[in-house]
Amino acid sequence: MHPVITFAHNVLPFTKGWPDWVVYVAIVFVVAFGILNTLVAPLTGISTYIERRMAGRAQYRWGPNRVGFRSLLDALPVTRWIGRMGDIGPVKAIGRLIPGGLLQFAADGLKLFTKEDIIPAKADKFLFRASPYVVMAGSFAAFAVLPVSFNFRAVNFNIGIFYVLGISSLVVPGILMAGWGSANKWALFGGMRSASQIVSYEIPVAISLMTAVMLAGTMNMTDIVNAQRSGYGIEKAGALGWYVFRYGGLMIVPFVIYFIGGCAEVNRTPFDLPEGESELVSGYHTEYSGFRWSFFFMAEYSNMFAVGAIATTMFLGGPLPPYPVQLTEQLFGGMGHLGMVLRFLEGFAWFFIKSYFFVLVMIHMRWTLPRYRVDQLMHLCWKVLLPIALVWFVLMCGVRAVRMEMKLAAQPAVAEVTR
Amino acid sequence: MPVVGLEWFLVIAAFLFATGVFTILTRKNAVSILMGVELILNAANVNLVAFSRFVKPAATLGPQSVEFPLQGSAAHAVYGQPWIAGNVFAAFVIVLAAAEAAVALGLILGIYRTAGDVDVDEATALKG
Amino acid sequence: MRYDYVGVLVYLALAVVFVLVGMTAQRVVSWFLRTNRPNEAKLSPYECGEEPIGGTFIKFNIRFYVMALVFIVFDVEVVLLFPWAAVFNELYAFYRMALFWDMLIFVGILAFGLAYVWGKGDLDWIMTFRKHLSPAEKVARPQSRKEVA
Amino acid sequence: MIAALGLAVKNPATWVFLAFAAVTCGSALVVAVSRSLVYSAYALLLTFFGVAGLYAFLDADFLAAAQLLVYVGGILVLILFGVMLTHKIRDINLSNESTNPVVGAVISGFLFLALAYVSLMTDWQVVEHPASATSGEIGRAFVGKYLLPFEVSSVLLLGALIGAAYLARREKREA
Repeated sequence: MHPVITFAHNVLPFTKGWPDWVVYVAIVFVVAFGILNTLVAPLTGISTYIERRMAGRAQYRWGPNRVGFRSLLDALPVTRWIGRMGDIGPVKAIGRLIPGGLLQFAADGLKLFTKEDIIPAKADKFLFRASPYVVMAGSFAAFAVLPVSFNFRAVNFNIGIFYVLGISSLVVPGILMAGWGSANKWALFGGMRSASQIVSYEIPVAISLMTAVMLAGTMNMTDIVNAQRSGYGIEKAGALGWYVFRYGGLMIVPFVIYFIGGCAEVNRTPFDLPEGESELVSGYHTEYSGFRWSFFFMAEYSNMFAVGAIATTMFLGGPLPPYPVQLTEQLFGGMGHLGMVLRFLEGFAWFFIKSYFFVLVMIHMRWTLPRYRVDQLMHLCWKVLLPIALVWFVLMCGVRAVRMEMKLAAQPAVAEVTR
Repeated sequence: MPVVGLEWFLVIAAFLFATGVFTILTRKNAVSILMGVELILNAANVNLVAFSRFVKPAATLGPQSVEFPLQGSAAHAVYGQPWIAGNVFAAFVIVLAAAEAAVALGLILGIYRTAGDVDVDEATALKG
Repeated sequence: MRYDYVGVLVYLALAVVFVLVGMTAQRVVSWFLRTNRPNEAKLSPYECGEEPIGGTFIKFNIRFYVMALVFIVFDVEVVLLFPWAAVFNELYAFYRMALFWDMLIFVGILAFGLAYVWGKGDLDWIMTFRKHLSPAEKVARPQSRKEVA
Repeated sequence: MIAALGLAVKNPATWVFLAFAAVTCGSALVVAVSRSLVYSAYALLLTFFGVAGLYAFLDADFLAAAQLLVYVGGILVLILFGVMLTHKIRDINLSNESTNPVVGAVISGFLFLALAYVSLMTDWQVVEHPASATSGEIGRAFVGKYLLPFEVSSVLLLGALIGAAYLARREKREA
């Protein structure tokens, strides 16, 4: 019996009469729906708000600052009265605490929803319509194997990270579909650039992820997380067990390569050549408008989160906290169902904080760094990142082999038995 | 218990193969012909994996006694599960397909440059 | 195992249904809320208000293609190395350093390929082809990448 | 036979399988007969995806992902680039004419019938082994039994890389 089904039977007794596959599909559907509605759709909105506020800070202008809770409060008579009390310090401070513009994304969404849906006359209607499906499927399906909390994931795929690499390659034909279907010079050119950039950077990314896979000895993401519970021979290692800090910091290099490549794969500044506003209007989705366009936008932000989440899982211990996880395991272990819930929330909180940190870094990078030129981009990928990633992979294999030799020398009996 | 039997996969693979052959026979465009070749390779791969899943492995893989070695045993380490052979072959076919696609598209590019078209009927000269 | 595929299928289906529901809902809303007045200007290719000149399908830089050719070779290398990486820990006690040399030969051969295309200038985005030009042409062409920039 | 079919009809997985089979075969047919080159290429995307689904039904998890990674993310992109680069494109619908469709249909139809006949009429010695993760087994095969093909495939890839780069580079001398 699959553990998910056992879990469902225990927690929701009424499912016992259902066929197994119905229970499984229902549970996975609920989890996937939850992820779609917490990590993809609203997070896109919140991220756009944060991004625009940060852009405002970086460029000395306001971001969205009108639509939001503050305006809602302003509409109420009581708060209007408070507001009339004027510039009394504490009142002003409270006003500052409630950020304006927080609901801007909802307003934007509503606007996109009611906008005219334009399909250019010359466009290939079928490819034009089909593209958002492919792009959305490719970027959302990668969320299936992410371990969002301790031993909690929708799908415990044993080829986890390899599956992520495979399914996210659906995005590339999707982008070319949009570029071709639009029948627009810039869309087509942006699509070509985007596809070529994504596939190029996939190589250093995959090799640096492979380094972590080699150390963990498995591709299953949950097992990779569990391999980071201890390190340096310490059982309760906490943050020291994460792969970035293991092997005397040697793993920082693959991690940095992964993150640079990940930024390039989501096509954001400084790697936003496919949609460089000054040359191509906005890349492969130039011709898209209204709600259809928002799917590309959603895919971009969920891809950003996925890049952060994979970096977190493979190098930063995923849902593992920086303190020894065994402490809370003992603490919550004796608390029954409440303990289970708390433990889930603890893991999810750490996973989310670490992953979202990378999203914030990417946003910050976008408003700090200038854009690469296309030859510099390819130079960086093929002549800098790829050789370093390959050399580092070999180096880490060597380090690992030496470590294993030492371990085997310490216990020769085991080696004899295996032989 | 597998969902469906071996024959289903074989028939689907045969269909893929036939469409691939049809594409190669009837198309004039070199890129289309390459697509036909990819279909055929996929058909072969489906066959290999289906046999790997369903058909008893030949005893020639590894020592006679080792048909399904125990997980973690030395025989398992050296020979793996013998039924995996089909999967490994399919992996090598994927390698072959990638190499073939790269070289074929390089050739197509060459034909396009010299002839200005990728119609295989026109590409009769060996030297451009 | 087989349940995992079902889970993946649920994710793919949910993504498709999400887009489908969104587009359908938008269409429903359009009946009574949304404007829908296409005209010739709206339906023409968007080129910042300029009249589009020529067709859409310009000829592309051959570089895109060369990058894709190099990419696919390394893509396959990654596919072959992943299973190797996954069993390295497990089999080390059995094979010892032989396992490492296996990988090193494999990676080394492909690294040679990388060195070859690098040395031949296939990885340069801007090709000057100075080698194949007459001396007079060489003068006319930009000499370094910096000048191109 | 009939009882087995009855069981299969009741199993929802059979229907999913049939859907994948239909997608695979249908899109392969589109690849073969479509009048537009770009539609052929995108139908090939569906075919590759459907074949990955068939691998999933055959418990070949690693190959299913490798199929997506290499075929969809690599070869298909290469083919699409090839379509876009090697054409004097005037229209969005690239024509993709075919010749002798009757002869081709007869030959390939005959091939299909012969292969299907052989597949259905042979008494296959089917054996059950437990469905298990294949990636570890494939890794074991790569360093053990199939070490030589593993290493030789890198030589093949090297040859392909050098050859493709040479072919793509060559003409510029004249230009």
